[in-house]
Amino acid sequence: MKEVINQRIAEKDFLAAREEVLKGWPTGEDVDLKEAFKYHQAMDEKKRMVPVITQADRQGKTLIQPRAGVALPEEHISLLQFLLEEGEADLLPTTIDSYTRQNQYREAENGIKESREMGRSMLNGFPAVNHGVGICRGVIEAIPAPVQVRHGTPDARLLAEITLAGGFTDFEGGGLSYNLPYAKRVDPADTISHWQYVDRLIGYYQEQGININREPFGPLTGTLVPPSISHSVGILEALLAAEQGVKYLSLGYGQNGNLIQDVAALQTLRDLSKRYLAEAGHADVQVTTVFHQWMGGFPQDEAKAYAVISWGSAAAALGRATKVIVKTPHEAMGIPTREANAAGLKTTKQIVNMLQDQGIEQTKRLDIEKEMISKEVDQILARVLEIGDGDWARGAVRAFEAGILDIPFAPSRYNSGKIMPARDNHGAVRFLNTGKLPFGKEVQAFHEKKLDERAQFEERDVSFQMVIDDIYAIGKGMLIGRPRD
Amino acid sequence: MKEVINQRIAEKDFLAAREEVLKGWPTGEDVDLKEAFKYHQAMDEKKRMVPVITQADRQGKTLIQPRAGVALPEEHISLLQFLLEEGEADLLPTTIDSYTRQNQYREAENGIKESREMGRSMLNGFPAVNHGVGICRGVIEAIPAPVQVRHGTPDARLLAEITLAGGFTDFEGGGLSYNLPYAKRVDPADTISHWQYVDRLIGYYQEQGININREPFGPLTGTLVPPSISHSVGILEALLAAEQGVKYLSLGYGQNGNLIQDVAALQTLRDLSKRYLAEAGHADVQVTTVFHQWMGGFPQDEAKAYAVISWGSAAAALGRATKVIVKTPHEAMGIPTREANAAGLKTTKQIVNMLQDQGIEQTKRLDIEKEMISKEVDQILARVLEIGDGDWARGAVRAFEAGILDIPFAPSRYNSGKIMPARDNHGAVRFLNTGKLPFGKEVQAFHEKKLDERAQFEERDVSFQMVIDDIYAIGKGMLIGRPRD
Amino acid sequence: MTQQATVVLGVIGADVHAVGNQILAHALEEAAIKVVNIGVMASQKEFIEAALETGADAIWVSSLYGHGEMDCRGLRDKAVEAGIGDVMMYIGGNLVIGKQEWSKVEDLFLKMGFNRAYPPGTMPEEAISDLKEDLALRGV
Amino acid sequence: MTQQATVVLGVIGADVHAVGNQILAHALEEAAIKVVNIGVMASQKEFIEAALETGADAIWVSSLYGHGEMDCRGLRDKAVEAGIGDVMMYIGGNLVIGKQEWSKVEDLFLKMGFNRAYPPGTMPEEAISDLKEDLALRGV
Ligand code: B12
Ligand code: B12
Repeated sequence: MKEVINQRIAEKDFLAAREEVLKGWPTGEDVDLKEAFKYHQAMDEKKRMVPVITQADRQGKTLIQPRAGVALPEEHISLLQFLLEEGEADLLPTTIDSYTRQNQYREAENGIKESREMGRSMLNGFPAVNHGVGICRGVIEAIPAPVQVRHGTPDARLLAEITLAGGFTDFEGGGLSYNLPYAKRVDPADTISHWQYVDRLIGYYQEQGININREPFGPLTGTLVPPSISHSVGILEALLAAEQGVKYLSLGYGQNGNLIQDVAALQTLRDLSKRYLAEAGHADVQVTTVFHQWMGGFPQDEAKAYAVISWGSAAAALGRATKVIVKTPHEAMGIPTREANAAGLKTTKQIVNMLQDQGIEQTKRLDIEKEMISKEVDQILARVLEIGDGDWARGAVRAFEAGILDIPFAPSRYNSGKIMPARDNHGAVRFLNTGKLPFGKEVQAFHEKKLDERAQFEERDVSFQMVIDDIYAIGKGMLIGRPRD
Repeated sequence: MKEVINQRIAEKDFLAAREEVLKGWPTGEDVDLKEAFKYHQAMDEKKRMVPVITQADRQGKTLIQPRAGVALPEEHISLLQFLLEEGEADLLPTTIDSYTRQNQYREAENGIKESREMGRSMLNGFPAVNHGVGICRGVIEAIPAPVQVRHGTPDARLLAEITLAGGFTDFEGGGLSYNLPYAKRVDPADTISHWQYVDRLIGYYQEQGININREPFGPLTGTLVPPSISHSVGILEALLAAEQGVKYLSLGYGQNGNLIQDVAALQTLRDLSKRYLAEAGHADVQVTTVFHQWMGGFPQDEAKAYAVISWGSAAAALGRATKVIVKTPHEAMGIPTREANAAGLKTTKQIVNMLQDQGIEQTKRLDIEKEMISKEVDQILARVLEIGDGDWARGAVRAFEAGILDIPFAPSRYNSGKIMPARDNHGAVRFLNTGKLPFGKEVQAFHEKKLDERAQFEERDVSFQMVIDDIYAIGKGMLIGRPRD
Repeated sequence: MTQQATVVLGVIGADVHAVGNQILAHALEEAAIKVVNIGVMASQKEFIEAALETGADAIWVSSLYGHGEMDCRGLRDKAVEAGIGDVMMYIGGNLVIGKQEWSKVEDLFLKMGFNRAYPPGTMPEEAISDLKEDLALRGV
Repeated sequence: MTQQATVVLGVIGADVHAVGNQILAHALEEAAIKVVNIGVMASQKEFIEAALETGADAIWVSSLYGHGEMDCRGLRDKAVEAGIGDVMMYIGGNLVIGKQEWSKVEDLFLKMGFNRAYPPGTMPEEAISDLKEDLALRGV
């Protein structure tokens, strides 16, 4: 594997690579870029992600978006229609199945067949590659709102080709965020390079005046991820995407549950990413924010799940996220029925509507949180750039190798897995173990103090048991995993 | 009708009145105070309201309590058990039916019969008077948690006699809060006097060392009640109760929906009532607080109802209410099934648990809200005392007559009905019309400015249409009733 | 409508829910209908007397608190006895105790002699337009 | 238990849910059981090979992402082929797509050859105590 660097892919290399990529599955043949440009140019603005979220962002509104995808096109369309009408969704997704995410198109094909036979979806998402450009367009044409591709695919080149040509106007993922939490043996150097392709493809559309939105996957493993970790990853992916010509970015963050920390995270995500983009010469890139309702283990009980959904919606609205990704009351059990999915949306809509005119004040505790997040991100990213000899891509790869960047609970072998998060006495997520993160003394001391506070309150030592208790806590009706009495 | 004054009922007058009261329905005969004292003295502390809420208040915890009551004792007990076990309620209620509330014991008797015949509760609550002391004790003995009487009864003397002798340890209501929103033609002078009796009865228990908690009904009509109105009523009832020897008070407030206003209301309710009680020589009275989840029209959709329930729970927890009274996803439809009731509780429990360690900062906006509420209450209560020639009871009666105290949407002929509330541009409830409330210029100007701000934003005039829109708003998925586009 | 219609409006029984009543009164007036609002806690007798006195075209009964079933029995008979047996009678609110299937609840109240029944959450405009239609059929 | 039991632990198929796997590993170790954790994205072959190599008493399969039904078919046969047909096999997680009646799901997986199946939300302690029981019966 040749080393990746953060540099725009040369046109001829890109075109050569495209030829290979499109051979990945027979449906690749149908991708005709010129025709796709025309298709996009003729699309209604209301179906395009960029104008819709840009307007929301200007108005300070928080839009709502579900996750949803089933194997068969007719059913997928009817599902999305239902979520739009009954669920009052503002934006729609097409969640891709796990086989497609692993480029296992043959298994996906089986899944389609079995689904037809069994009369229910045997895939956990929509196999867009197998369906191809035409069927994707069928989805887009049936839905009078913007539709985004959501997945978790380390190598999403073919998926991007097909779905963009298919009329989708937003694409989730990134070379880090769709690798480390979603793969076991895939080299980040490879995924960065594959995602440079995806970003270049979007840059290519962009050069035709076709605005496609790009969204790095903020929540990573969804489980007690400290904001500075996901921010660092998000900002790195933003920088890499911008370099390939992407102009519209939505950066994401997964709720942790402490309101002040969550609002601080949303505000710093916006500010920091804009600063880093500007410093890298991309001041013209638009940044919006995405808030994910709690991404870790959910309560089994539906009434309790509604509470978790509501509290996530409240944090999203008070933190002025541009959009919020919605969970459902079935979260702990399985892929939701359409009714459960619509229910999660309606709960979210009600909260977002009730809170949109309230706002939150810039308080001292909020300032402190923001300052700490910013310091941590700056310390991490400074080391990333340094170790990358001034190159963000090279730096990212080496940083994971060295544990300078490290994602809690990530399954990837390329992740150090040395850091350990735990909640402090107010429920904010802190570092119980900072591993090899390049934090200064002040940051270290801050986290230690916060966890000592909790340990004292709980009359037990700071230990891995706290982490386990915290992992279970929300699922068991709490925020902080206090020792059971 | 002789004039009421705020003075402890003389023992012999009280005992004479008791004889009459107990004749109100045959079950009155079974009330034997001495025996009741012994019964209470032998009760488990865990079943008594005062120790349980006192401990919660000290720990800064918010307890949860449902509304619930059905016609037949067996079913009522099994309902409460279910809400305790499945719903995780901390405190339990016994909600009394509407016939009993109107002292229509004959209709209640019919309701009991019909309920037995039809196999479902034909009453909207538990007819405690008809059931009598023995059956009440059956309820108390079956439930291992404190149980409160909740009703809406202008003349609750017999109800209090029977339920207290029946082992209940908390009694809701008051001469104003259970009259103006709950009656049409009942003179507040009468209800104050009837509630002085109830309070004296509780004082009587208190003198035996039996702590009974008393809770004025905070939310009044439940519909856009400005905090200073409900606070003034609550403080007046607290003063009247304390005069009769009540030592434990929980003062209530119904959520309005704007977080800052709601937290400010909870904090001022505690501070102001303590101040007024102390000034009246009752510094030894304990005050805890009760937060009612939104008491006005609810959304029909259950998913949306969960959102309203959650947001109420969040405000209760962040405002450190001692307890929160819980709504259910069936609220807009009818009396909830036990499952729906438990669901509302579980949603509330999850939120309260997740927020209890978070707290809220004392910000500038919060300070302003608190200052305004305090000023308004002080201005109202100063006039009440003045017009009452120094007597709170006389003042209260005359204040309602003169519109110095006025409850929005109240059905009572003794209420002026001149004031009109509406939400400001952030959703806080303001006065669109202050009627005859004795507000100074600063207060008047504050409310005008707030509503002008909204009017400007909505590009329409401040008018009654705003009030109508606001009444419907939460039911229709919003907080503020914006003009429809 | 050729002449101004008159509606007697009230909340029946021991029911004190006043907010909807106030809004209904306002909405009827806005629709140029004369409203005789007898308010909350109105007895069957009060409804009938008010209708008699004002020669009302319709009686609008609200019941929110759950005792509607018991409170409304016999209202139509009382109207017949009073010689206004053909007065239009609508009912709305939370008519029975608990969340029940609407079609059954509607049936129950239609059988009791109401001309129309409305489920929770009905907007006034809907019923007003029904009323105008019903009265137009009668030539009011 | 007389000797230390060994469990092969892994998440089957293209499934990357790693959190539960890490907690299970920890809990088994705490219970003095030897854990061979093959981690996420483990194929049937990897499970069988690991069990063969380590002489494992049991295989604990997790499937969270919904493709469990397709991913697990034939696992018992592979064990039989490999000569370890009687190895204890447990499965847990979110086994099928969507919220389905547990008894049916359990049936499905028991028929597939698993000795025990666990619904979402199972605490490790519960399965560990079952395992100890099952192995004790076998004299392990
Ligand atoms: C965190 C999470 C993620 C993270 C995972 C990060 C990582 N790499 O670990 C991310 C965001 C990456 C993710 C991705 C996806 N996820 Co996911 N995820 C979750 C979530 C919210 C929590 C899982 C978790 O960590 N729980 C905490 C741990 C401690 O519990 P656990 O995993 O359940 O394990 C415990 C028990 O189940 C039991 N147990 C487990 N296995 C076994 C085995 C045995 C033998 C025994 C005895 C016990 C046992 O013991 C464990 C410890 O207590 C669940 C929903 C939920 N539970 O709330 C969805 C969920 C599992 N995910 C789901 C899906 C569909 C996906 C995606 C396909 C699509 C998507 N929505 O993005 C991808 C899949 C990618 C892939 N190829 O696998 C679905 C599965 C649907 C179904 N089965 O019908 C779920 C249920 C959510 C939902 N309702 O839609 N997910
Ligand atoms: C506010 C309220 C109160 C306030 C009322 C203050 C007041 N004096 O007005 C207070 C707190 C005092 C109260 C007390 C009680 N309430 Co209450 N209350 C409510 C609540 C939350 C809102 C009612 C409201 O104002 N809605 C807004 C207005 C605009 O809507 P509306 O009243 O529904 O009226 C509209 C439509 O229904 C329709 N409509 C109504 N009547 C008619 C008639 C016709 C002909 C037509 C065409 C249309 C129509 O048009 C109206 C205008 O749009 C409802 C639940 C809900 N809806 O969310 C419960 C509710 C009505 N209350 C209920 C109950 C049980 C009570 C109590 C018995 C006990 C208690 N829980 O405390 C007492 C009853 C006292 C009594 N004797 O009546 C129950 C009734 C249960 C049932 N039917 O199964 C409800 C449904 C709550 C519940 N789910 O338990 N309540």
